[in-house]
Amino acid sequence: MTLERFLIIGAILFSIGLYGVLSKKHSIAVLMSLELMFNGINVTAVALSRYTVPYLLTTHSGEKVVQYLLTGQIFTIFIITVAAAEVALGLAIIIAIYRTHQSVLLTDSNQLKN
Amino acid sequence: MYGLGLIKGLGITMKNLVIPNRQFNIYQYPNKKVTPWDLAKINSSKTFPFIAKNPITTFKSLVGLVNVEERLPQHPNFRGEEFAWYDNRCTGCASCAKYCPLGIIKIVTGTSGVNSQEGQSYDLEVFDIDIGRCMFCGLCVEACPYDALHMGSGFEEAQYQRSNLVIDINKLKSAEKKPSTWFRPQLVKQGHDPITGDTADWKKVGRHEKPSLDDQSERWAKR
Amino acid sequence: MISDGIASSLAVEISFWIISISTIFSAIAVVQIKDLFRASLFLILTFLGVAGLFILLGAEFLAGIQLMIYVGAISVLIIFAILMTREIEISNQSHYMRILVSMVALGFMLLAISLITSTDWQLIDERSFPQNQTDEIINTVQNSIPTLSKMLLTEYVLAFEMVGVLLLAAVLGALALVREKK
Amino acid sequence: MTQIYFVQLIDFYSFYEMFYSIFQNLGFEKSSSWMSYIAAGGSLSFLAINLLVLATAFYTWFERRTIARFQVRRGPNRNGPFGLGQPFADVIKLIMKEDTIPSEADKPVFTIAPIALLAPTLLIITVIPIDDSSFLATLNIGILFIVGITSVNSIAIFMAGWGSRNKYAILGSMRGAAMLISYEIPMALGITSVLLIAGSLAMSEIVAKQEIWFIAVMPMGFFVFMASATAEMSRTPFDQIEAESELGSGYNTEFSGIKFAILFLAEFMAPIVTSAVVTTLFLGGSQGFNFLPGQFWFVLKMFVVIFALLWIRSTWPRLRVDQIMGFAWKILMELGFVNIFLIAIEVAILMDPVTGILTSQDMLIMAGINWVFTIITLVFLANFLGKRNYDRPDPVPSPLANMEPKGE
Amino acid sequence: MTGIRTEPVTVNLGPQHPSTHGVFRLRVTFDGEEIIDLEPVFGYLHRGTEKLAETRNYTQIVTLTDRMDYVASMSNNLAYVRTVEKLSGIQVPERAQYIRVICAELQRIASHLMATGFLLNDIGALATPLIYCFREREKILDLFEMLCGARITLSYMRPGGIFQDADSDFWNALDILIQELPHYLDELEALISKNEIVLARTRSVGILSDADAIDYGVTGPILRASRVKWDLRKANPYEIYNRLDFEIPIGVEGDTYDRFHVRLLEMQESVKIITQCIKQIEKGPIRANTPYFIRPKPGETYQSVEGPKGELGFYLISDGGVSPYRCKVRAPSFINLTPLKKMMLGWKMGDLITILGSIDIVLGEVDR
Amino acid sequence: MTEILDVSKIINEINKELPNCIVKNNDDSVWIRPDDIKKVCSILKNPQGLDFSFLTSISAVDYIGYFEIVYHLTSMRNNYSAIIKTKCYGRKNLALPSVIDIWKTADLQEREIWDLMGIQFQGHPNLKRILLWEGFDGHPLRKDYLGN
Amino acid sequence: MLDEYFKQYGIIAIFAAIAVALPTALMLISWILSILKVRPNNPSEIKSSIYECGFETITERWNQFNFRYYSIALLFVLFDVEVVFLFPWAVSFGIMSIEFGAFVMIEMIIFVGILALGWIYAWKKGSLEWS
Repeated sequence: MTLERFLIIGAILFSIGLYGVLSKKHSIAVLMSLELMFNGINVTAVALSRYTVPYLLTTHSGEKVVQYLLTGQIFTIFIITVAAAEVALGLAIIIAIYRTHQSVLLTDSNQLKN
Repeated sequence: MYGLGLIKGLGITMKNLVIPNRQFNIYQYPNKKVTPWDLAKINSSKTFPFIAKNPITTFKSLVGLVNVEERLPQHPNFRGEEFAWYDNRCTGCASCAKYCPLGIIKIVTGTSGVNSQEGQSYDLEVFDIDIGRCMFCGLCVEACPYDALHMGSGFEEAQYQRSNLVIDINKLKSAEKKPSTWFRPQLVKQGHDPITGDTADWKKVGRHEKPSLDDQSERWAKR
Repeated sequence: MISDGIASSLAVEISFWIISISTIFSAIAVVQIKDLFRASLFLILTFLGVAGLFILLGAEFLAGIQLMIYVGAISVLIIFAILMTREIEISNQSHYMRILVSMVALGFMLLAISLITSTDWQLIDERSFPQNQTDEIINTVQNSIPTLSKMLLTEYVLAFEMVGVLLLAAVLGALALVREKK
Repeated sequence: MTQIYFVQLIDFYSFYEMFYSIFQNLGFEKSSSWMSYIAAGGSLSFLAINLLVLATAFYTWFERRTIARFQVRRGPNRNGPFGLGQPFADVIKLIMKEDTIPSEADKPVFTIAPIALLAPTLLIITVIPIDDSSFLATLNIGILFIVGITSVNSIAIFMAGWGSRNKYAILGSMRGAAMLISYEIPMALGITSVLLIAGSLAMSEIVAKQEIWFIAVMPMGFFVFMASATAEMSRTPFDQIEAESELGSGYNTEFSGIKFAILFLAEFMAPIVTSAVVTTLFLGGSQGFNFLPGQFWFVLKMFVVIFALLWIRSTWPRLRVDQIMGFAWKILMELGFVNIFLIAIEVAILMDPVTGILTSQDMLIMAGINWVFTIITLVFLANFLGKRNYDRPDPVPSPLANMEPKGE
Repeated sequence: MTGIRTEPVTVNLGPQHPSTHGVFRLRVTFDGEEIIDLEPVFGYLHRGTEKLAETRNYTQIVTLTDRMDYVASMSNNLAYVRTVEKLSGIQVPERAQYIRVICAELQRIASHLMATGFLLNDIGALATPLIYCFREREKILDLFEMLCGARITLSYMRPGGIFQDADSDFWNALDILIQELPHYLDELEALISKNEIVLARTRSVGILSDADAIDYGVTGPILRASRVKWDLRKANPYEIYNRLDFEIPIGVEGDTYDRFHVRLLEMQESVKIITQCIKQIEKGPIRANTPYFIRPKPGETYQSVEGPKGELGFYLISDGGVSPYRCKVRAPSFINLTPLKKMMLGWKMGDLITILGSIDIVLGEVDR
Repeated sequence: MTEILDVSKIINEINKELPNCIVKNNDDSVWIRPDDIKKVCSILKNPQGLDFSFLTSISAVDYIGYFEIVYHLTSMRNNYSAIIKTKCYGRKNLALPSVIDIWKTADLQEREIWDLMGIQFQGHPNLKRILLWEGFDGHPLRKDYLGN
Repeated sequence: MLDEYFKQYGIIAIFAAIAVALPTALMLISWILSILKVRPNNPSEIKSSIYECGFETITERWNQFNFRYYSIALLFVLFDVEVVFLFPWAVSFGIMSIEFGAFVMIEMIIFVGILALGWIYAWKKGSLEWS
């Protein structure tokens, strides 16, 4: 039960982010929604590593067990850093597009089609 | 060595914090908080007996609850408001009104009908000075041929309405005469100091005579 | 045990609900509010809520990182970008496929929730641990930072260095993109 | 020990026990545990916040008096003895003042901004150990918590500036946000050098490891941390957020009444909180001589730090915004990194390979090396920068003017 | 690096702004922090001094000149009465000339102290140097009070001399001041002009080259900071300046630092001048025998003195009546504002304030 | 001592290049035809010639019948000064060439003269009212200005 | 086992709640005082206009601002992430260097070196210059 509710929160955050990503016109809003998705995944990862049994748990020594328990956290650290890189680059691209097209709306920037 | 300037600066501010004679001359107008030592000095008794006698006052003054009045120090030359005007000297010649750059002195004279043989044929009916527009340049005082008008020494004449700032003849007559020594060498000679509350009647004020060169060298010209 | 710690305390329970509800509400606000600046403020609130969830999950170091990077850096970056581009108040709009997309998102959410609830999770309890080491493990989990750093610097050292490279690439690219050619 | 009395006064558990017994007597046998927990935590927090606010009120008085004295003035001296009633008079005045909100302002953001600025500043105090035990909470990630919480400040300043829709305010808050984020890095670097020796993020551990105060062990770390902390609370010489001569009043231009009071409170609480952090990290926390309790030493050290800040504030002018940024990114960053790796090498060499303990003797050796390093670096840097920026030739009269007549 | 093209924003600095030194208004256009355009707006303190002067007689105009540069009324008085004396051919007694020079130099010190203090205040030194400067300035104002009963608007000089001799109080206080002042000035210099932050803020900021300075017609410390060695006290000695020995300090490149450093050095020179005057002064009359209503012959004259802000000139035209036909003031603060744009473009907002501070304007004189 | 340059030298210098532009002269000042003022000024500023690099002030005087514009010039290198004058007749639509191209210091001073005396300077890039506000009626330093 | 842990964070949560509640309460008090007519509340058009030295605002609003702020923020993100890795490294540096020797040190030097490249790039390209 305790695990499930964290996972549900993660799923809800992810879906809200998904909705934002798919429906927003403003590209910065899309990026913000993307951050919501990242956060949902982070919550899920930490909760899973916290509550579920690593498959080798019983056969390893204590230190290893702890490491398995913290694997989700490690992954989350990397996700957060990657998210930082993603936001930096994404926003830079948005600004670069804005500079040439004077618009941040995704619906307006369709020169990639051609 | 660069960077020392910053540290030197710190040193200078610290010097100003610590050394007492760097203190700015701040006068806590209109009253100041006093320490027991000052209180003893004011009551002209020795410090320790005073403290022993008045422990409550001492404590109060230690926590800063005792105030004494403090005037701003002024030079007797200070040309302030509240003109000192002597009606027995004034002939109503209106030199002052003529000299005033702003024309704020209003003088109306009429025949007095008395003592016409003795020259007092004029009677001052109106003598208004609109202090609200006055800039205290003192040209009227400089102009007065009979030393009837003097600058005052006060500066606390704030009013709620502009119309109250006009000094009329009755106010001028009834006001306490504390003339400034500005442009009145004879008052300087007497050692008159309006700040300490010296008043001067019209006889005491004397006449403004241009000092001779010897006088100047004695009194003013130090070198 | 670990799970007991959370389950046992009513206060923790209450705070969980407060945190999760406020998180989800602010997440909804992020996608619903018109003013983009306010939306970004709600995004920050979501980040703070997620940090609270991390604390509930015993990952305090992650909560600190969440504060530092998400709240401190990424949101500042987003706000800067919002203020650099125009159309702040009007443009957090959805396009015409909004309803369809919301159906998709809702469907995904329901699917995920049904999957989550239907799965039989094998949860950690006392029996999972080697008997003799229970206390030690618990202690290490409580103070996880040395272990985390050890893992970062040994097992995940390649990832660790690659993150550096990734970040460098991202920032170099971003700087190059934003610069104006003369 | 004399400390016991104080410890009991502010310790969480004594509060807890007190409330526990009260609730037990009242008949809440089952739930008295968590009720007394909340009651104890709440009352202690309330006490702490009010103490902090009171301390800030006192601090504003202290700052005004001290700076006035530096400036050969007198400072507030009318309200109450020594003017001590001044802060209360100010507060009452500000509450009674009209609270105007600009019509164009983003009202919710404008209203929340003061809260968002005050709350993080207050929160920092929770993890600071005033005595051996923490005042409120002992976190494993103590210092990380502080670094994370302070980063909320830049958002709050943004909210204040953006919410008021005033050009000066937005300019001030943009500068402020840029400056705050710039100086967060050197501050973290300064903290990292402490962590290398302390080996823990918990504040009480850091205090416990200071057999020799870290200011003596790593003067460079102290310098870096202090400079960036000064910038973080935006005091001279880094006070770009307000910059009253340039921006009117910076981000709080439009605030009035109680909102201004809260902003003001947050702004003046920052030195107190920062000095507490500095005391914990570098000045040995509550360490001191035994004849007085640790809290006394802690507060004394805080006073010393605050006084130093005031001294600097009353002496030095303000740097320009690009110079401030340059200082953070070009000088403090380098110094911070060099300092970190130097200390890391020292730690690796000096640390006992078996026990992993640094004795105070080791720390003395480190202190020696670091002082020499710090002085040499700073002198070199000052001369290098000075030669480049401040050296200039003697004046040469322009040929375009000649006061002696040339003759016809 | 130009960066992304951003919208310039136009900001009003003043008239209600803490650091525009009065009711002066600047419409500044910023790109980020950088100034890309600016326009000064004048006239919030315009009182029509020149028009008023046409309806006052020659003595009464002295009181109007006080109100122009109200931190340096002595210099204004001196410039005006010199012009009237020249116009009507009055010979001034020597003692009066010495006292006038002493007053003018004291006033120069007072004005420069204020300028320096406010510049530091603009840089952000939290008023500490300002208050140290004011502490010294107060002593000078006390001297003026002894001399003529007023502290700011003095009206001390009259065509033909001064109206009242200085008495012994004044000389004693002046002696003490002259002994103390160099020490305080040294301290001031150590506090501010050696401070690295001040150097970083002011060096090479707002440079005005020597050719530009002359072209833009700036005078006073700003001109001298731009390496132009031009001081009317030496170039066109009036009163008794040719009997005195003093230096004309100049700057290195004409930046903000030079402008306030020249002022600091000039204060030292002024102290020297006063010391020499005290030594040389002799007893004698203080006012030529002039009528109150002066009626100069029809004609015109332009006379100028080196005021604290620059060349302060009066151009008087007489039609033989009791008041001038035309009284034109060459106000240094006003003309020194001409190169504002030249000095400020491309600098940051913080520099704008310091450059404006280093020009040392007084709005009473700018708007007249 | 700043000397007033002998008027004959100025006349010679001007006549070398622009004869017939001098209307009259007296002991210390030279009257120039208003149309030629700009050319004369550039001659006087010439560094090889008289080198009047410094324009001390521009004043305008209302003589009811005509306006007189007075240029006080100083040569900083040679330490002498000169006065150049010009006359503008009429009361309306007065115009003079601006000397802002020659001395930049003319900027604010010419604006002030336009504001208070109502003499337009042709070629001035920013000839607006300076001390009074836009839309002020009249030019108050004129002798016939009566206020409201 | 996590009781102690949650107690600590519980206090912080309570503290945070009170820290938010206190300024809110102050604002509420002020608002109530305005209802009770103890403090004035007479907004007018002039009073609620935006301060711009006594003038109407000239340009409408600050729409975009300078790129330099953004480049600073970009670099900040870079180094903030670095700090995140620096902290755990510093905390366990002593223990780890006993175990692994210079390896720990070198790792971090490489990491910092990689990020320093970005810093140097920004410096060389003038992103730190602001002019």
